[in-house]
Amino acid sequence: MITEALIRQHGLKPDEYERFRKLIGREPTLTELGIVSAMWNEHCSYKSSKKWLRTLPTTGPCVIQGPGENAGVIDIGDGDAIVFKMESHNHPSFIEPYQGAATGVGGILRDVFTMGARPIAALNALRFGAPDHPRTRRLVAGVVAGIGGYGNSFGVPTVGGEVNFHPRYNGNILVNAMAVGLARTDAIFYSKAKGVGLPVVYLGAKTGRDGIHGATMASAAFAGDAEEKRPTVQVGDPFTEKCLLEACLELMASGAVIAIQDMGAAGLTCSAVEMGAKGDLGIELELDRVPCREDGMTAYEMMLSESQERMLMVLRPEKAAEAEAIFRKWGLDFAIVGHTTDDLRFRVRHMGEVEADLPIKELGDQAPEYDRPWLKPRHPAPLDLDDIRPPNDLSHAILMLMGSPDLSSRRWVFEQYDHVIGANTAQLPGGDAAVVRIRHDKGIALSVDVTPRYVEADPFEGSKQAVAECWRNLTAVGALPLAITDNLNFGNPERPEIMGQLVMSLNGIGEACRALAFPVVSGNVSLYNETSGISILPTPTIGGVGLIADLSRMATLPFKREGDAILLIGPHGQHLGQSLYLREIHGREDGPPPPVDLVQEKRHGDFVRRQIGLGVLTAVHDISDGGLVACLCEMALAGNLGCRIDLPRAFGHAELFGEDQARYVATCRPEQVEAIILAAKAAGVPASWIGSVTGNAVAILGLATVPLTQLRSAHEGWFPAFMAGEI
Amino acid sequence: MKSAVIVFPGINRDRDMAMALARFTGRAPQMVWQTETELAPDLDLVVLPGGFSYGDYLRCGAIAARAPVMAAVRDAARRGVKVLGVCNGFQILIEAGLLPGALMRNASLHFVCRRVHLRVENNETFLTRKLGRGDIVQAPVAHGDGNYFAEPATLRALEDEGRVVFRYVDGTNPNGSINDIAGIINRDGNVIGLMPHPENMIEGLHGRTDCAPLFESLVSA
Amino acid sequence: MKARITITLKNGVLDPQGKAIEGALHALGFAEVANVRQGKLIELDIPTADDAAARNQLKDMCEKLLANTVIENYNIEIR
Amino acid sequence: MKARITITLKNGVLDPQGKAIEGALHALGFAEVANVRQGKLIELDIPTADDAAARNQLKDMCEKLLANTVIENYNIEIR
Ligand SMILES: Nc1ncnc2c1ncn2[C@@H]1O[C@H](COP(=O)(O)OP(=O)(O)O)[C@@H](O)[C@H]1O
Ligand SMILES: [Mg+2]
Repeated sequence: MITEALIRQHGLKPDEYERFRKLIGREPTLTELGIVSAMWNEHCSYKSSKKWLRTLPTTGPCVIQGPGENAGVIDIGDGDAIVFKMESHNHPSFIEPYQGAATGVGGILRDVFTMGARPIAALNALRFGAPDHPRTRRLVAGVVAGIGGYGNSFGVPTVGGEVNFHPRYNGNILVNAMAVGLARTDAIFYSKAKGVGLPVVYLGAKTGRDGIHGATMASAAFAGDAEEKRPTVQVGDPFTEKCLLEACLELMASGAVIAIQDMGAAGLTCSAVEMGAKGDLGIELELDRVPCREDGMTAYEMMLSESQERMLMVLRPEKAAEAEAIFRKWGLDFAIVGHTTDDLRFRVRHMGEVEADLPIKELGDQAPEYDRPWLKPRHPAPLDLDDIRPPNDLSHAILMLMGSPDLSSRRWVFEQYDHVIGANTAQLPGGDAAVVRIRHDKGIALSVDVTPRYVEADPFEGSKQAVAECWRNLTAVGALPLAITDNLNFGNPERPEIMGQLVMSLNGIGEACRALAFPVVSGNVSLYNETSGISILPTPTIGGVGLIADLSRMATLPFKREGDAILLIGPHGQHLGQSLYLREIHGREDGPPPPVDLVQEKRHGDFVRRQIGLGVLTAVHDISDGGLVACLCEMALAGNLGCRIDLPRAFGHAELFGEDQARYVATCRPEQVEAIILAAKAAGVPASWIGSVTGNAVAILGLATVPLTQLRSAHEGWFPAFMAGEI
Repeated sequence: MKSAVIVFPGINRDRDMAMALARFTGRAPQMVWQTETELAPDLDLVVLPGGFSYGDYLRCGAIAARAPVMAAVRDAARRGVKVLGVCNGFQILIEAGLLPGALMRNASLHFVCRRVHLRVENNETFLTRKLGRGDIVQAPVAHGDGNYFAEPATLRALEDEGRVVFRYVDGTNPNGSINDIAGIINRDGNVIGLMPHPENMIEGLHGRTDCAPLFESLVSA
Repeated sequence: MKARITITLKNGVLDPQGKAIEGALHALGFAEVANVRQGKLIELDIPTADDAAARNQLKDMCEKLLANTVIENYNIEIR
Repeated sequence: MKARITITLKNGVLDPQGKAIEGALHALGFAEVANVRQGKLIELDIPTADDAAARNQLKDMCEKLLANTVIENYNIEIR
């Protein structure tokens, strides 16, 4: 008997339930209610965001597969394809940081190798609450250990990421994981089922009561013995996932696979429905054949279990035996649990009963879709530069900035990730973008970026900026940016002001992607990141992939040689609104974010990439958080070489710390300066000599001198001290 | 020279090692699955690569050390075939009793991936003959259980008999291992285990090539 | 006094270690072994003669640090 | 029957985990806790009614796999 309470516990709105009841013309069974609640929830159906996701540019010369599959696929030439996607595991990571983050990594790796790609790199974007919030330290420790624990054991290099702290994440941390895989363009696998009467095969780990959503609390009452049936946290098993990867790739090579879909959210339900609906086929499941880890599991539990390391496939019948042998070799379960039908029904049998019999299209690709009301965000008042006094001790301000939570070194984090496995890592964490070799001289560059304080202040400009910064980071290592994945983390879309952030953010992403020829090929939306009325900073994380044709020409950011000239490419800074300097030194988070002129961004970036290609630049770094000064400090620390910066006397803190966009710092041999500045002028790009690489301090003439030793201890010191509880 | 790389489920640096061996020996190594009970009779070198065999569950290397193929590896070692264990491979050799001591949890309790400095303590081994005694090379480590331990008697024997091959120096000991031990060799001089990953520092792409001489030593041996 | 705390995974929580150990035991010929689960054991000295007081302190330690009560149960023995 | 195997580090073998846990407990204000050691707990079912036979089998499992007798002691309980 389906009560209103039960409907509520399943997260269905009364009208949604009505719609469903009409659709099937009767009261659903509990299992059917569970199935529809899984298929029609925000996570699987994208009902609030779909309308706006459609506005994103998703095509381009390099795009093989855009949004709609487990991951996006792009062509990088020579028959090589890059398969990549980013996904969030925010809530589970807040409940149980280690397992939540670990299973997040496991899930996104599966999305990538489900398509026939061997994962070659992983990245992650993490947002935590204020450092002084009582939960933060424990969450950081658990999440970082979980990401490393899974990726290291699975055997993928974790090559990059982001970590930010802000009180607005106190009650909702963000764990966004990105995986990147390498496949052959002629051997990509899809989830669309083909052919009637073919076996549907279950592969991988056994099914337990892991992560069945809160609703089972209620349903357990039906099953009796609540304690035993309590839904449990999903635990990751990277060992099984590694075996699953090898078994899947072996199986795909054998030609047995017609369609394949990993079991992620609402495992068996989502995967089966997606395969059928996409292929315009029905699916019939025999739950008695599902390998279970626990006794007495109900149909409801099996359909909603989120046990990890599982796959569903449609196989060529004649190859079933061969397929089974491969999975046994890897110690994995293999069971034929159903078959495809031509009646477009999703039928589920268990112990002789039909537990569910539903129209598959309406569950899947024809799920409900909303056009939620939204409010255009107000533009922040411009900042009055005159009421910001420059610090009287600039050197001290620089040390404070470089040792601040958001700008300090992330070594404590990335040293817990194996970033060299694979023997192809060409640029370690700490650079503008990670670089991984594909083969010979060909490599790809990877970066994840977003500056949530910008997006909060202006969702449209801030989201343009996220895309632009990702594009800039790829450019700064010499890569040609190709495509992105995105992970949209927002609050409750039923609130018009939040929906407004989402809409404007997607407009901004779309505009930037079009202007920079940087299409979106995959992504994920995480909404309702909100606790007791306080929602997170809007955080549309952008994960970009770029191509480096000749790794011998790759650029890196450390200062290389005493005497090298330092050039500023792009205009001098003047915008302090929402800058890190304003927040860390003046304790103010206000003003508009730096505006993004996409035409200028492209012009300047293309120029820098060309110069890198010519091999005349000895170091390159883009200017972002902390402005020119932070950029110089990072280049100096990385190269263990100081610099002498000679700016016009008139310059003040806006020139030093402004976060104006489309800017880079580059170094070259002194004799090259003239030629480069001329080339820049010809290309319509501002470029100016600002100083030289020299000594063992960052010296800004007449303003500040900071010895590298002091700078290093400030920069390297914060994270370990924080984690040790000394701060 | 003819080499084989032993593969257990969960091993994940097998490809790195195969690439490195192919690069220096000029031929791809045989990849041998853990259920094999025999190795090719004419092998010069058997490598147990790094990774997380059986997920490092129970104890690192414990389950792999009891896999069928290990009887054949023991046999080869007895016949004098050179055996090299890297990281998880080192842990497996210890669990299999082919090398003494134990590898425990890093003192920091954290997995650690960074470059360390190694001093060559013994350059008369099949892995170090192309290096000088006292030479210092850099190499990456990537492990959570590299904290070498041995009871006093064993430790004394290792030190007195010059069977410590590599020692962490310049304060780069990443795991708290006793006497800064990073790698050791057996009495017969044909079985070596070490925690660092030489296969990840042999070409320009890796930033440095410090570990190329280790592979050149293998080949010349 | 000496205390001994055993920490075990809650019922139904996946135990990859136990699974792997069971597999290894089977491979070694202990074919009938079943339901292998791995847990933690923590032994420590706590300088109080008062049983009840000790028990409370230990409970506190488990809740605050030793056990991850989201997925683990703990049990305290004093001797 | 059900068996329970506890595996502990031999005296003199350093125990980084135990040390770290002790440090953390002190930091949490449990200042007097001392000699913290961490071990393993393995529980399993073994289908024999014969106590002695079971014990032998379990001893065998410990020697062959479950314990690393270079650094660990084991103890078998049957119930
Ligand atoms: N923000 C987004 N931008 C572009 N594509 C998206 C976005 N969010 C989701 N998608 C696409 O929608 C499909 C379903 O997303 P998701 O449910 O996260 O995939 P999965 O079920 O494999 O986890 C995927 O192809 C994904 O790439
Ligand atoms: Mg998926």
